[in-house]
Amino acid sequence: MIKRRFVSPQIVQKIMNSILWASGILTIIILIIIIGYILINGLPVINLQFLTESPIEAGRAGGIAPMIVSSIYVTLTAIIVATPLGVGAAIYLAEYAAETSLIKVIRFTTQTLAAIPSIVYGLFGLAFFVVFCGLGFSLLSGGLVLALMALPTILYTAESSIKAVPESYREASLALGATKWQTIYKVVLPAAAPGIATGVILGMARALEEAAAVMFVVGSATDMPYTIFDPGRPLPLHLYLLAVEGISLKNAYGTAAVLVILVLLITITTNILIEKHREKMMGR
Amino acid sequence: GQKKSRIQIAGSTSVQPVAEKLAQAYTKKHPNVKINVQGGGSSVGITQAKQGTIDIGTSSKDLKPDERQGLSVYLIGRDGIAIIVNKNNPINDLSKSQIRDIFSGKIRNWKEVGGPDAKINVITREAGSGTRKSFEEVVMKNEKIRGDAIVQSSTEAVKQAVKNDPNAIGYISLAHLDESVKGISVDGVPPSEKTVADGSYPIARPFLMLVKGEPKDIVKDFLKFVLSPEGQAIIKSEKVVPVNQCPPTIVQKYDNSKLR
Amino acid sequence: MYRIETEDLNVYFGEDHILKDINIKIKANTVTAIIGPSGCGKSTFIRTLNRMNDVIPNFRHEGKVYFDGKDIYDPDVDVVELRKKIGMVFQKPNPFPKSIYENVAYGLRIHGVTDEEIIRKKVEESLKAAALWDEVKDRLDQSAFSLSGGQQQRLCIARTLAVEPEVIMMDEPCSALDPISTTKIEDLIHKLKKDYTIIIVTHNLQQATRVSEYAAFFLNGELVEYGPTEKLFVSPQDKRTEAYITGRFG
Amino acid sequence: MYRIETEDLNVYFGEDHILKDINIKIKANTVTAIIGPSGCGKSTFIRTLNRMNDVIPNFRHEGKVYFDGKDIYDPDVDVVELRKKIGMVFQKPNPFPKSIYENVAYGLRIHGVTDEEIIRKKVEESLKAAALWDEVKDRLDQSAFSLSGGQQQRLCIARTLAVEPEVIMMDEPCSALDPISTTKIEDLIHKLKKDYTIIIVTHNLQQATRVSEYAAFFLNGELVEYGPTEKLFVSPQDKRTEAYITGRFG
Amino acid sequence: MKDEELFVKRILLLTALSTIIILFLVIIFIFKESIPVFTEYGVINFILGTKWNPTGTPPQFGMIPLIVGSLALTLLTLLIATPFSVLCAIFIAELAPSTMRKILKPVIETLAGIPSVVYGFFGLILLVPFIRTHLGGTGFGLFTASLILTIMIMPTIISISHDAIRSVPLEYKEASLALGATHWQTIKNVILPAAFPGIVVGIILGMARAIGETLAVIMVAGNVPQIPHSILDPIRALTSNIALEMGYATGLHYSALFGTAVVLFIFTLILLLIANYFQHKTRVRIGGGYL
Ligand SMILES: Nc1ncnc2c1ncn2[C@@H]1O[C@H](COP(=O)(O)OP(=O)(O)OP(=O)(O)O)[C@@H](O)[C@H]1O
Ligand SMILES: Nc1ncnc2c1ncn2[C@@H]1O[C@H](COP(=O)(O)OP(=O)(O)OP(=O)(O)O)[C@@H](O)[C@H]1O
Ligand SMILES: [Mg+2]
Ligand SMILES: [Mg+2]
Ligand SMILES: O=P([O-])([O-])[O-]
Repeated sequence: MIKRRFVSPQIVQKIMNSILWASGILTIIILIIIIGYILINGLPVINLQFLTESPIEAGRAGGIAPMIVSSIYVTLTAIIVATPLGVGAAIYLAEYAAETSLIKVIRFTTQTLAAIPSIVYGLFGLAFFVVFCGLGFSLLSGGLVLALMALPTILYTAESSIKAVPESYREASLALGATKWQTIYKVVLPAAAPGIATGVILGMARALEEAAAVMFVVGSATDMPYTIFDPGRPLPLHLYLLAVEGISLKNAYGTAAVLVILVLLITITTNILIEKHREKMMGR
Repeated sequence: GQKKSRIQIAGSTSVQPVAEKLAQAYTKKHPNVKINVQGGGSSVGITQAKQGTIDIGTSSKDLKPDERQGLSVYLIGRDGIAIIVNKNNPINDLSKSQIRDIFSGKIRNWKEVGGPDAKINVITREAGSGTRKSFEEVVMKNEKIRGDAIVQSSTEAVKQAVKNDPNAIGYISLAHLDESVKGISVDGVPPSEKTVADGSYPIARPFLMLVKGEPKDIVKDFLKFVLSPEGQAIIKSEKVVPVNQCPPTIVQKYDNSKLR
Repeated sequence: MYRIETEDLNVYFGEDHILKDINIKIKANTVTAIIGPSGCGKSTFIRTLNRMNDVIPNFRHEGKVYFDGKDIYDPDVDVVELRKKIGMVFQKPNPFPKSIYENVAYGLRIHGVTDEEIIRKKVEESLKAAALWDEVKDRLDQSAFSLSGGQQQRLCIARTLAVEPEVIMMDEPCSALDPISTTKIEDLIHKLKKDYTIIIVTHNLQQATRVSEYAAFFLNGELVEYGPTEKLFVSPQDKRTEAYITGRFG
Repeated sequence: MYRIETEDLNVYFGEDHILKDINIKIKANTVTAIIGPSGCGKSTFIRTLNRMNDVIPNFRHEGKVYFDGKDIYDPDVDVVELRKKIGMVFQKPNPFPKSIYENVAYGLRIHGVTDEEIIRKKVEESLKAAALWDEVKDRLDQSAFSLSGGQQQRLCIARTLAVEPEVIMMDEPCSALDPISTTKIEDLIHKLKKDYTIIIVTHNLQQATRVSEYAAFFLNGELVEYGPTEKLFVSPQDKRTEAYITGRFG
Repeated sequence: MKDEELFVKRILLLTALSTIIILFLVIIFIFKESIPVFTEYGVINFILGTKWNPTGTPPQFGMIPLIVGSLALTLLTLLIATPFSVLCAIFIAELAPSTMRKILKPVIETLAGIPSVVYGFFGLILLVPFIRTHLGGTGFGLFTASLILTIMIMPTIISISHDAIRSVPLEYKEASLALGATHWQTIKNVILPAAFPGIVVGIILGMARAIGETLAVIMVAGNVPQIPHSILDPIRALTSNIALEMGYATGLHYSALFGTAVVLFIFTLILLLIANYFQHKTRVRIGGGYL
């Protein structure tokens, strides 16, 4: 075959190789610099006191214990509400629904829910949970808003991991005389568990990082909340207020670092758990 | 003796730090009482107080007559609004009309007011902010703030912007003024608690607490504490002018006297 | 009476006519081999016998399929019961991602057995019947995926045996296995023959002659020839059968 | 000189020793059949010959592989050139998700041909050589996925022919095909023999006897026997070869 | 047994329907609060008005500057983020050594989970002064906000594109390599086209995040409700508008902010429809089978 080009593909290959390496490394460096910057400025602020004390003078001094507790409350509420809904819907979509128009509607609805800006959820939470349902400014209202936001993520991830379970598992189960639900419950869901867990984690991460949606619904009390009916101030909102209201830049860095570390911890532990589970299931 | 009870406070974010300090001091004396202080904004304070979903609403701006209906309104202090420029800006003093012209866009270069030849970057607050409202009422009169002024959502954001930009000008709550920026004199009067208190510094606004109907029990007790010398001392420590230093003509407009 | 009998069975996937007028009669306690080139409908045929094709959205059938004289496509037939009676082993070993023990116990659990002692006994018994017990008895807790392909296939057979079916259908059970595993599974079929009715799909004609008493040759969805294995291989009645068994295609 | 020659070739995937001391010499313009049971290393072997295994992360080899006398694993060998010369057809038809035309044109385009007229001619020529032209000439713009399995496999062959390789390796090209498609591809191999060196992996022993002049029998990663096809099938030297070709396993 | 199966199915259907119920509630409650601005101020005046001045006399509630602001911000962000993200995804999926990939994947996922406020904070402290001194203007504006959003959405796009690229069947890659294509040719001609629908999903999700981001944008965009003339001009996004003024708004202004949410909702809906159409089209174009 005759070559009809001035620059040989091999040369192009070399050039593209360099471009890809360069852009890959550059992107990664930029992203890591940001984390590094936050951690370098924030880590020195973090100590036991910072983590276990309540803020003094709206956060000018003292710690962020109530914010950590608030974050835990709203995130857990969100996950506890969103997971059964999301996984249930995912099972329905993946296992029961033929491609009917209902499914198309649900699919589009899910997409829409995923795309709605968090601030709109915030307004909805204010009008619906806080006022209409009478839940008031509380961590419960915040958690419910976050549940709505986490729902599409959990649903989508769970659905695709359920669909990824090999058909052969289902057939094996059915061929042994299992009913459809037994098959789903005992074979499909365990096999899809790592994927579903990833979805739940992603949903959790989304709930943990959200400030705008809870801004108008949790009240931003700095007191230690005792129940989810109390108002509170999750970490991201605290960070926003600290940074923007200029209460304390130093504590803002500390709060940001705590958030970054929390996200890191969640990602790493879940990765390890999922790997463990996979090992147990697959024997590798 | 007393059984455990709770007061819910919500509203203006400017009042929030002060209210939190007051709450802390109060609960130290009354361990059975728990006070939640939340933000949300002045209008949240107004509407929630009206609905009775919270015990006390806070506001950093005066209420319109219709907003005030059914509410008891207490002045807890007055906060000045400082005009700030970058520390490297040689300007120290502007007249009210110069400030008005700068913010309306008639003056666009620092050299027109005796500064270096540089464009003026105007920084303002969002519509509805108590700070902005007071600033507009006192300084702008009927003029409008130029449409391309940078809008920052909080006092600190304005301060940050001015601190970093040699050509910027903005306005912030006096309580937040520190050495990172320069608070200039207005018509020759420097911004301070003293000048706000004696009325010589012209730009200020009220900090209010609102209660539906008449306050009762611990709510009433708390409000009394706020207006007591002890409470007022806390307010003063936050660089807000306490009520007893405010001109009586202003205090008269509110329901403070009815609390006794 | 025959154990399994089809009457003018036609199968369609949507528009595609996959099986055409299949008439076959299978006696109890015999081994029947299904042979034919790839895509001729072997898998589809056996999957029709335990209504496994029901899970395929556009599957449609005409004609009758009798199991012990009863049409399995009658509305009042309990599919779950049917599949319990007609066990199936797939071409690719498909153990569940569970331990070896749980794989075999699975069928018992879903059918409501809760007594762990009974389950333990049955698991051991099934693994012994599938000639796998000695190789796995010390590692029942390990993942089924830690087994070799041949062991996995025998595990799948054990899993099927555990629910005590009456018929066992195997879809090319040895096609992915090494010679030794293949021999083990063929031995197993010989052993199982006296208790079960066995239908085995295979592309290995020698295997068909080794294990089966009856053979059915499918081509393009048609049952070309069906009869005693020896007769079919030694004196095929149809030209196409002859062409196939002499290796002219496939 | 031999076209392809291996010297003590050993292949490892991580810890697994997949191919053991393979010595083979393949003459130009011959058809060599590689036979052996599943998993014995047939695919791994031919993928070593065009360095396709390079894409597998933990692949490692020892020994030499000569192509026209030059070791293809030498650092200065241009892998891209090598693969152009040694074409490959895979077991499962794997057309690109493009039109029929673009599938065949693909190789030309990546090798710098831009003249659409030349490409059009070459596409036609290759499709004709692969005995597919008549069936697709009116629908060249359609997706390659609209073809049947056999047609897709011939499309893959046409795609390989289009870049004018010197050697064509086929990995069980007919295993998923019906009798008619199989016949077509076998005819094609007969036709291609005079211009190309062909290596074909097959599990169909009859097919091996029909198309090949040389045959190599692999078992467990070893090359058990290698020689003229007729000799290997009629009088195998090794017991294992005999067991395999008489269908005792596999 | 049959009853239980049916029961389970019903319950599952109910959970599936919950998404529809939620969407309805969101729509009803957002629309309900916004009715006054539409009836009293007028739909046309509201949506096509070019001035947003809620405290003026008379107050003006024109959406156009905000719509333009959001649109410009989203487009500019995508313009910067997409090429970098896709290149980075290709790098991680195809070129990075496997140990590097194993480290990078969780790092990128962590970055995707970093609260947007942290990014905004970073932008406020470092990026704004940097832009002012090197590019001029006030530092607050469209470009700065785009950069922050870019950094924010890149992990999302990278992570999803990476998965899409990795899930392209190895067979395609091998087929191309076997024909003597270089690695880059294979990526460009086979892998990217096959991964394209997946990459589009990543871009859509990134875009949704960019449109929806509120606080990070407030911190750096300058928040001027104006139609920008250069990329250094300050702008105000629809989301920012709500968060900025919600705290103070009453009466018609309050309703206008819910109206802003309605516009934002419709805005996202339109983009979603466009994206769906686009994705569907590319799917069909690519081949017989859905990839
Ligand atoms: N789910 C399905 N939908 C549509 N057509 C199908 C489906 N499953 C199989 N077919 C088609 O039915 C025909 C018969 O397939 P079947 O799997 O029964 O063949 P087979 O004889 O088992 O082949 P093999 O030896 O390759 O397993 C084939 O043409 C196949 O393409
Ligand atoms: N990527 C890989 N990593 C590790 N082991 C592999 C890999 N690919 C193949 N193997 C192993 O190498 C051995 C030989 O595989 P190969 O695919 O070459 O067999 P084969 O003879 O082509 O089989 P078949 O007839 O089933 O295609 C098998 O044991 C297989 O499990
Ligand atoms: Mg089959
Ligand atoms: Mg192979
Ligand atoms: O009410 P302000 O936040 O503007 O002081």
